[in-house]
Amino acid sequence: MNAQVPFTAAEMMTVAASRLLRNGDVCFVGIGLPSAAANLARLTHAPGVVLIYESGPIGAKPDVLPLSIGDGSLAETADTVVSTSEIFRYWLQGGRVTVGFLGAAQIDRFANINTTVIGDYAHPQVRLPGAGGAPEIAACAGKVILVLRQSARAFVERVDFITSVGHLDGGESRNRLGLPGQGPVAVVTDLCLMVPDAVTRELTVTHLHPGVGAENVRAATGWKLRFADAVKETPTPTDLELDTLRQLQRRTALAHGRAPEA
Amino acid sequence: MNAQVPFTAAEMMTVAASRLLRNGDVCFVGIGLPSAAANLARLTHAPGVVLIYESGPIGAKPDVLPLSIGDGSLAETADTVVSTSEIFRYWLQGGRVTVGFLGAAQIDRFANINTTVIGDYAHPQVRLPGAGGAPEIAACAGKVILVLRQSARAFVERVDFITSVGHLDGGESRNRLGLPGQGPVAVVTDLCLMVPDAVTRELTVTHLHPGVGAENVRAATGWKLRFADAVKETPTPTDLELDTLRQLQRRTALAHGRAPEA
Amino acid sequence: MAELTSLRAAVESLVRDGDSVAMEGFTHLIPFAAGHEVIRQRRKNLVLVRMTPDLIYDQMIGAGCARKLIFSWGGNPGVGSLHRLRDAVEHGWPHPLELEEHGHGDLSNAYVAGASNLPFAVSRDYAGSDLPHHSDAIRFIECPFTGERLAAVPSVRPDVAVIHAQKADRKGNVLLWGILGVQKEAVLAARRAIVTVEEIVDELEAWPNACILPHWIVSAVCRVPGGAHPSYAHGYYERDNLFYQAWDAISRDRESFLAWVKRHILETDGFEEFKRVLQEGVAKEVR
Amino acid sequence: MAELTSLRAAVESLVRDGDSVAMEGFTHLIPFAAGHEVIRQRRKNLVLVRMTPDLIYDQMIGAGCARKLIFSWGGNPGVGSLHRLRDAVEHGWPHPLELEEHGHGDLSNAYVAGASNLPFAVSRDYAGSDLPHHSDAIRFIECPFTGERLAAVPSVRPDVAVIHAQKADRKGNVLLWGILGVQKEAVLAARRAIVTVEEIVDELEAWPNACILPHWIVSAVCRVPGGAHPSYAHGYYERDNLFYQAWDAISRDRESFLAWVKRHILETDGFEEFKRVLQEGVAKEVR
Repeated sequence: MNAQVPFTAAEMMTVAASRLLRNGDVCFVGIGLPSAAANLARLTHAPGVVLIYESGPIGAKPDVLPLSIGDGSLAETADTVVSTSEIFRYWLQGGRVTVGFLGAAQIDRFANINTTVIGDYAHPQVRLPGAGGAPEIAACAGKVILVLRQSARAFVERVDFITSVGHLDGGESRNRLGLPGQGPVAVVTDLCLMVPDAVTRELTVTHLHPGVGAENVRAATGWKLRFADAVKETPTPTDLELDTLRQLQRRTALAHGRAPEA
Repeated sequence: MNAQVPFTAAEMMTVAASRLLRNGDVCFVGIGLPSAAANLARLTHAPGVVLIYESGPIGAKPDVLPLSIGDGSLAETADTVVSTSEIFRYWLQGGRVTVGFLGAAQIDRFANINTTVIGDYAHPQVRLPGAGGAPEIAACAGKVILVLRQSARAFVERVDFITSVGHLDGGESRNRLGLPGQGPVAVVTDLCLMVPDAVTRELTVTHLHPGVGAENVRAATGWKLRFADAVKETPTPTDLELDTLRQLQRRTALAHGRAPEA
Repeated sequence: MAELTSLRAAVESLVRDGDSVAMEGFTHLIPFAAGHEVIRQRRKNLVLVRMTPDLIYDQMIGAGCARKLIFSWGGNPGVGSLHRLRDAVEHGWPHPLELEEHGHGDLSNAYVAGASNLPFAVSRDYAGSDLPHHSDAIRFIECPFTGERLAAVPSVRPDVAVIHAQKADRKGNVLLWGILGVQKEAVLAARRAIVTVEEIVDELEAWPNACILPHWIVSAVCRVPGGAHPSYAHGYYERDNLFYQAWDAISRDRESFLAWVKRHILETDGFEEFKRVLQEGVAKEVR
Repeated sequence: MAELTSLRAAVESLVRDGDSVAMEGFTHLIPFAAGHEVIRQRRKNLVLVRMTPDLIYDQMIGAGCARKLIFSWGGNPGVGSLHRLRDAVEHGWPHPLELEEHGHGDLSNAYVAGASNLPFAVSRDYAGSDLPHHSDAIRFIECPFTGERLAAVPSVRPDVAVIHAQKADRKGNVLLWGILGVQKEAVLAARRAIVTVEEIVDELEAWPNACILPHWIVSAVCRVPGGAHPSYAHGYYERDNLFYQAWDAISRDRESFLAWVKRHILETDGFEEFKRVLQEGVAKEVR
């Protein structure tokens, strides 16, 4: 049953992202929004989803959202904890991860990701935190789902720096790189859901979240955005989704003294 | 105090080999004779020697000699047990092993080791067990000590097959290979102790075991063997050495239903 | 996803003629019951991979299951030769056996590379050794930073890995401890994996950072108590050193080997009956 | 051989100006006390290596200890930027900081290669990424068997590794558990290693296959209870998330940062006094 109560755009984003995970997925989880969405999926329709965090926990089932990628709650609830080098070599590069769930500071029309610098690399306007595990996730996870807030600053024609490759220059260009993973299959924002076009690999809006118009999305995008022929409305969050998400965030706020992002 | 009781040539060999280990050594131990000698050292003059077995135990302190390289007694008495791949990569190749203690089926005048085939590789007269960990030990251990029974069949002019390199063709030839370890520094047999000549790297007898004459050693060697200018007699086993070795072998026979080699 | 099933069913569906099969266990936890089942189901043309072939592959080679062996040390530990392996190599009986041989470090690295989805592994081995001269599976490369010459080996990516472990839970999560060998790497390097276990429990009760294989990387989990005999299972039973010694005589000639395989494996319907027949034989000897 | 000593003595003798230093710990067990001691002893021109620089390197960079940073993710986890790191990169304060950056998988691989005494590591990273265009530390090689193009990274071989762990015994054998990060690899890759621990015990009472660093690969073991604060030590204390948040304001401008470093590190004689001063500050705020 869909929710009668109001929900925020951030909640819609997290719920929409969580729906993209399947029960059998093995998900390599980035911190923040991806972690909230992945845990929401685990607590609702995908109880069997396996969550892997880059710090080493495999099969983490945290009761509250971690504030950092190596929180104790991840280790305590995991099936096992291995070294960080093993996580990257055996589990991610080894081809055991079906979905990589990532955030980004900047993405472009081919879903390339920038988390390195705004401006010139040698003389950056803003020095961002850097790659983290994203280049390896982008290369090796079976597929990649991106989740981030939409704005014209974040959604740019061409990223200043490709930290982690998406569909590169579109078309067959990613395939030619010979990477094991198929790359981004969806970008979920607080406004809409986009997927790469089957041929050009350009991001294309397929779903608008309830109450969002195409013009809102265009205004929050730094390129001339494509829309699918028949754009649908994202189903509103169900009571179960919304309740579960809010309880998760309440528990998290209680445990950490504050709510994490999303 | 040296032993008044009679001792066997095998006992002399094991005792002589054990004396080459120092208290601070980290020893990568082959099964059989090397394991007996290394554990004798640990139980006598070198209580702090660290024994590493290729199956994964680090700091093994077995009360009885293992029959195989992965006996439970090794795991139970070790400081920790790691995977076999870790043993070879982090501990041996990583440069943490000061001494590799090896046996051999055949060795030659430059202490190259054959454990692969007697005869031609494609059509062997005898198919031997193969390399095991010896090529890596020969390459990467700080130094190598060989212990094996002496016979003209085992000590040949040139091995049929170099499984694990010693001093190759002598002189600077091993150095030119760029291997991390310095290679064999001693060969201990039931007759004598040999070390490579400082310049030619040819094996040279420096000590004859008590009661052994140069002619005995020559007869048990397949090449014209060199002797040091002043060949010494190996000190006979002390009471402590002999008692400790015999008790170790008694305990081993009791535990395994039979005594292992040496 | 791990299916909890019988060993017979697991081998029937997961081990196919012509497969490359890695049955691992370094002295400890050798999956003998599974090896017997492969013989019992008369699999052929297998490429057998294993660091230390041991009795398990001596039996499979003698029984005619293998066309190729990738290995690093093939002996009867603490006893002597593997006579069936030698007979296959030296005399082509029951048929010729192709060998690809490595050192332990090198082959364990090849499993690590396989588990890491890399095509090759790098090591400081083999300079000065004759092994590279007789193998296309050892080559040399240059470090792109220092120019150093290093050995390379192709990764091992078996069709099936088979291991024995101490425990699984009802979902099929597997826990092993003690001497771990390269079992985890073998499972992760393989397309399919069979795990036989001593027992299936409600809760693994594992300690921190324990060696656990999650159920979703394992194809089948089969309860086979004693399934590592005559090797051992840490915490369950000891190595049967006497059997290792007895194997020397059993395997030394073709007739006694064939008689043993017939009576103990081909004419038994599974590992339980194997254990009973073995026990009867021991009782007879004692009498 | 591990010497049981004070942290002050360990840093005095083992960390030298110009050294490459890897202080590791992935969220968990970050060796903050040791980082403070390096600042207190005013080490200069260090090459700092760390996957996730975190507050510990923000403090050391702001305090002027570093000339270069090798890293893969430099943020305040769950909070935002590392302001001192950004100020060094964007404005050269207190002096310019050279960056060598990687992805996590790549840099963890570089530690593995270092621990394995290999000059480089191989991975399937970076095709399509701009990172290789701005770094001489990422190159591409060909597999000698398949011809595939793979990324290579030079190994990390620090002069000193510094980690925090839960326990050591009196010989200096170290036990750690929970999230292990790359600490073991960092210690094995380094020439020297300092380990601070929560407690020193008679017996480690470790479980099978536990992560243990034998005393003979460690240079110094120092008992520093709480030495990972504000990160956490599994089984001992929780992460101080409030401090991570508070750091954002403290570090945002140079003056407040310098005042904090002066009061908490330079004017304290060790980690015990640091903790006391920190506690007083917290008490004052609450009042």
